[in-house]
Amino acid sequence: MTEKKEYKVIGTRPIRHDGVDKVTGRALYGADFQMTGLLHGRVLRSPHAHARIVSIDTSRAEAYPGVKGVATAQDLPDAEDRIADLGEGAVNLKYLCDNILASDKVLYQGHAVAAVAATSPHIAEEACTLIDVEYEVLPPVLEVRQAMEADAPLLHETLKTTSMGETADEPSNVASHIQHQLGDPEKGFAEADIVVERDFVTGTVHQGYIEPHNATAHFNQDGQLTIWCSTQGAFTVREQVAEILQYPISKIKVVPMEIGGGFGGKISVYIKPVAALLAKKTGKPVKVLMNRADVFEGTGPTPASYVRVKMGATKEGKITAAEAYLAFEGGAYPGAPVGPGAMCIFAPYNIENVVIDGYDVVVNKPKTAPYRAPGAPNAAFGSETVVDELAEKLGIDPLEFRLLNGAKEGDRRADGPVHPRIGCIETVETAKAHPHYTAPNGQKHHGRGVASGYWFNIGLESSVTINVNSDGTINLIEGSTDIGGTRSSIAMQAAEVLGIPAESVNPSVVDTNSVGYTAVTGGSRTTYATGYAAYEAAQDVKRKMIARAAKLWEVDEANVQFADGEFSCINGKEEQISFRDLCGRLGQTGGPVVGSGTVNPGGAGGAYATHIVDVAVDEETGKVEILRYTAVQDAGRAIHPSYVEGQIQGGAVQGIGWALNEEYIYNDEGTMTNASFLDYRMPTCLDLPMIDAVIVEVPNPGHPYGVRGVGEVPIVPPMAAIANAIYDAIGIRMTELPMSPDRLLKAMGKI
Amino acid sequence: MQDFSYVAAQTLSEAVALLDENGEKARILAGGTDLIVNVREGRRDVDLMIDVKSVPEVNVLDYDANTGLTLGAAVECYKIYAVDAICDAYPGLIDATKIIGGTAIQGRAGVGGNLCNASPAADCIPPLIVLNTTCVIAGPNGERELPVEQFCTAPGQTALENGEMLVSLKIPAPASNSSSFYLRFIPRNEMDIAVVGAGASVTLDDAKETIVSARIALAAVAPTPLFAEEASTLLAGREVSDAAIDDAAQAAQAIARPISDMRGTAEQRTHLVGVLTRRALNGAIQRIRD
Amino acid sequence: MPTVVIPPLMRKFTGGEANITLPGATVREVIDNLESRHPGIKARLCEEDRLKPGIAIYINGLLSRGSLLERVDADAEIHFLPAIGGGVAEPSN
Amino acid sequence: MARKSHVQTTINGETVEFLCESRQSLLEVLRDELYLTGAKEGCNNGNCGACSVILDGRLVNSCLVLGVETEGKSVETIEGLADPDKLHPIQDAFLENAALQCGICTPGFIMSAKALLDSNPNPTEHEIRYWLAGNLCRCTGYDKIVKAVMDAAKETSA
Repeated sequence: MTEKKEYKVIGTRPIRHDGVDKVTGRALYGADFQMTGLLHGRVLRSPHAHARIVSIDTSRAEAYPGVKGVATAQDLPDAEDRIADLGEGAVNLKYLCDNILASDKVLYQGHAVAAVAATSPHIAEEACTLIDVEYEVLPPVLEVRQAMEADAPLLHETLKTTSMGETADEPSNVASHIQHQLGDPEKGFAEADIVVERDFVTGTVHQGYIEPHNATAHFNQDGQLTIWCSTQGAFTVREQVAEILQYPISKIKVVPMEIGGGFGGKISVYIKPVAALLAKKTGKPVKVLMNRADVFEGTGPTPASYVRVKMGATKEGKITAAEAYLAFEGGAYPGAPVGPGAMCIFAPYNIENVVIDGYDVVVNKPKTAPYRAPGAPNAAFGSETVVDELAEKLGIDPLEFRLLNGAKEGDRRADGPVHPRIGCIETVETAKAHPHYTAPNGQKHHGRGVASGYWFNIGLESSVTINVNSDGTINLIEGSTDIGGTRSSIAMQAAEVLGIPAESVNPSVVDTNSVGYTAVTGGSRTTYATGYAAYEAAQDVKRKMIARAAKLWEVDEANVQFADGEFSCINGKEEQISFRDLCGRLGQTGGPVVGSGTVNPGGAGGAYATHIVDVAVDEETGKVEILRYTAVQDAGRAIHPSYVEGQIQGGAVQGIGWALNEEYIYNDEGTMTNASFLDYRMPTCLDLPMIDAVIVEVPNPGHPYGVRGVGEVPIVPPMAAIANAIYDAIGIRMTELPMSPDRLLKAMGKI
Repeated sequence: MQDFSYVAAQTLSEAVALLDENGEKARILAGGTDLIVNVREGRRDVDLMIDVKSVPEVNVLDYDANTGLTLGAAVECYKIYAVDAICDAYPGLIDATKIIGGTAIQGRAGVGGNLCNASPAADCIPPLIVLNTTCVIAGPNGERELPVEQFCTAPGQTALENGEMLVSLKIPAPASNSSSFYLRFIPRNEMDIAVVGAGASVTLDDAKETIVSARIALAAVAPTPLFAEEASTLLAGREVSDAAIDDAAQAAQAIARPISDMRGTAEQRTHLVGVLTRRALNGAIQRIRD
Repeated sequence: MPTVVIPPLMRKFTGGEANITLPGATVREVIDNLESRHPGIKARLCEEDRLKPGIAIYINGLLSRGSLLERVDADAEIHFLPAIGGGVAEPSN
Repeated sequence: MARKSHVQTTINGETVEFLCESRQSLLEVLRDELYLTGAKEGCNNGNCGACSVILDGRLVNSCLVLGVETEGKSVETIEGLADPDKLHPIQDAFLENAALQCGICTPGFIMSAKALLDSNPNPTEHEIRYWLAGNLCRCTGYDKIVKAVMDAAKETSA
């Protein structure tokens, strides 16, 4: 293992830089934005899951007192059926536009159809009821296997299956098919002494961020469009709005306000282009807010899925082959995260013979959006349950079984690439030695389960600028919206380079006109990549400061060294000056110092987690209680351990919700019947024990401080860990999510 | 949200007169935790809200060990469970007041409002039924009384006539060797609507071995909360035993006519009626014996 | 010479062969050489002068952002994989 | 157009007058009329607690109170909690325990925790979890929030 380096700032737990604003109510989130002359927008949504729009008549709404403008898809520029390159990704522009305001068809209940701007939110809401939309209702397709059937109603007449660049001839609800193959699965299964194969079904679940989507837009008379909003990425908002409105990015400024949670769900735009359209039509700033039902019905959840997993192993406990079939619902448009699911499914294991097939399928539900390790939890629920069953049938401790087969540096992942240095084995070893795992577990109807998970993490572009102040502090300018304390984890990396306290850094998250391109806060990339950019910017400052010291002392730059916040002369002169004192002499040595760093790193370094859970099952009601929970995770290097723990705890708890109660419930017409926080049952604090977060540090060679992304992987293991614990408690394998009380009662034969 | 007018009535007669004058679209506003949401989400059409929180009669909270409890219709949950004597006398009602919404809801919501909202799943109604509660109703023609089990007539509908409002609830003093219990099944531990709710009150003989009388009521298994009459009466004179309690549970299951919805399936609810009836009866008996 | 790992769904072009070693200093050169050896495969990987949407390149295990322009080492291992949809690396897909 | 009523109330100790429509909730009045945006709208039906304020000494969801109902009453919001030069101990405890991530639920949790500690200065972990069950947090898994409230209780009852 890499020698553990000593750091001054990294690994400490300073108070977060935006903390006081956030505990005093002063921090301004998107919906808090106020402006003179503000109008309020509201979106009318489809009551039908699948229908053709015959006509839309907005005249009664337009005539309603207080209404200043009404918009429909007619107001959007004509969208071609073409692939738009949105910075980092490709997307079909017509799909993108149709999801903002439906043009010819509505494809899910909640699909936006029209929007109103009025002098108050209540008037806008009332006016929406005055918009007359005539629909020709079509049969909905609500489940992935149903949608894949040859005679299923088609959502898109032009959608044809693509598989690695090849497009099928006939239209289908299957948008794409992917496949990974390693070795010879047939031979691998023949070598197995035992084979386990099971089907799994998971429900549609939502990120459940507490802050609904919001956007305020204003067009200046010179055509400058400004959007104030809650987003995971101001630059991606700029790109998407530019494409949808066919408007130059140079005329769009996106101001990211504080964001009240996203978990992947605040990357796609929904109401931001609508606010812009209404602002254009009315000539006034327009604020559009979603309510909670809008969020559930009109924004992207993560998909329901059907997963089949088959694995074989020898008596000695060696996994010889694995096979997976993943069919994910993309929602109304293609885009299910089946790719990541296929990448992650067997990644905790070194298996020579693997075949994985994945399908992205459209159904009449909201277009899916990323949600924390998108796709990986659906997949891991299946694979980690099968692994548990293999271990059980072989009479091997489930963590020991994972150690026997665990993935290590140099092993080949099922999708091809070879693992760099990873911490899979370390998380399993740590879990195995944890007092939770060795504690007694024998009470009736109590059970213990474990599961592991993998998420690859991403890099992408980040930019940071550092302005040096004369008092030895620095202002750090970044473009990553701060969802969970990243101002601090980024600032701490710059502070470490410059040998200054974390408190001497003033981080600011700024708009798209004020910092270099920065990709979204997502993919567990922010502390990794924007932290990396901060590291580079600080190195730039350091180099420039060395030059200033050299100038001050009239020596060559090569003769100045910097350590522990002090510049010193190493050759000849006995000179020394602190970073702080040198900052006070910038004026006389050449003027201000500004450092910059831009990165697009490829070595994000995957993250592994292994979770242990104890449950109690009420055999009469089918209710599962979480008694104890331990989550072990490789963080590479924990910059601010408290916020790393927070990510682990939060991810585990979202997983607990997904495992036990969260799901979109639809009636036969395709209407969601539980679009509220009352009936979409996310865990409250009364449903949970403390979550013991255990950080393992296997430094990532792809980052100067060894950072790995930590945000996503903790949601991967919980569902299978809980299913395995339920099995331990009552002897029944649960294969459908959520494992809600009624499903347990059914599985136990009580109803 | 639709527009409406708001009046803070100061007297009972003023409130009744306003109700009478304004017809069906006038609603009494007490805690508002159901009414405001129902209007906001378009489930009730209201053009006048009559705030009665300043009306003295609906704020009465008066317990006497001999005569029982008079509970004003607007008294918030938190005020009820703050009184030890009421907690001791009517633990089944307290069970319900402590699980309605969260603490913030309990700061506004009251038992009377929970009753007037007439949800089939209302947590307070089964305990009110098993505690033999009488509703005191004021209207243009004066006051009348009604047994609580007759108050709800359909989901969201009550026996209140035009111009009438609930003033208070009268609960008799508990008999000796008696107690009550309410529980519901929810998938989480708080903040849910009952999938099924069951309340029971039990009076035992002095030896605490034989059931003198019992009352059982159910929530969320029919269009209104139900008094399980047969399940209740069959227990009278029976010795406390698993068999007796099972008989009552089965009789309770027999009257359940649940639907399937996003909160639970019909079969799950019927099953839970049995489980919860047993637990409610055992809970009440345990409280007597403790 | 760099080694290209052919995705299973494209192995019909290579007669089932999974790993192909061939010259090239950039991804573009490697693909062109692959095309001359196994005609038809380039059309599955590229359209006009860029990678098809939905296809990503990994070089030595790392996601390559430079696409066709990316330089490859003599002993590089190149994978063509499905691009990660679902919004992970694609902000709006 | 809907008519507006004149309301006089006390907010964070100061007498405040405002005009509002009957249908405007206290939350809307605080945010849109008085620009006190610390209370947040998460669900607008009493299920998330992000709008929690204290009304006449009692914790309420401000989305379930009409603005017109606050005539003559006293409202405490997150903006009134800290002294000019010093945070309230609950606020300090949230910062020291890293009990917030995105921070949108934080004002509601802090007001809810204040109402708890005002009525029960030494709550058990279970009492804290029971009291805070009406406040949803999606980021933290509640662990550090519960610990922060336990720490604040120690601080305020010491």
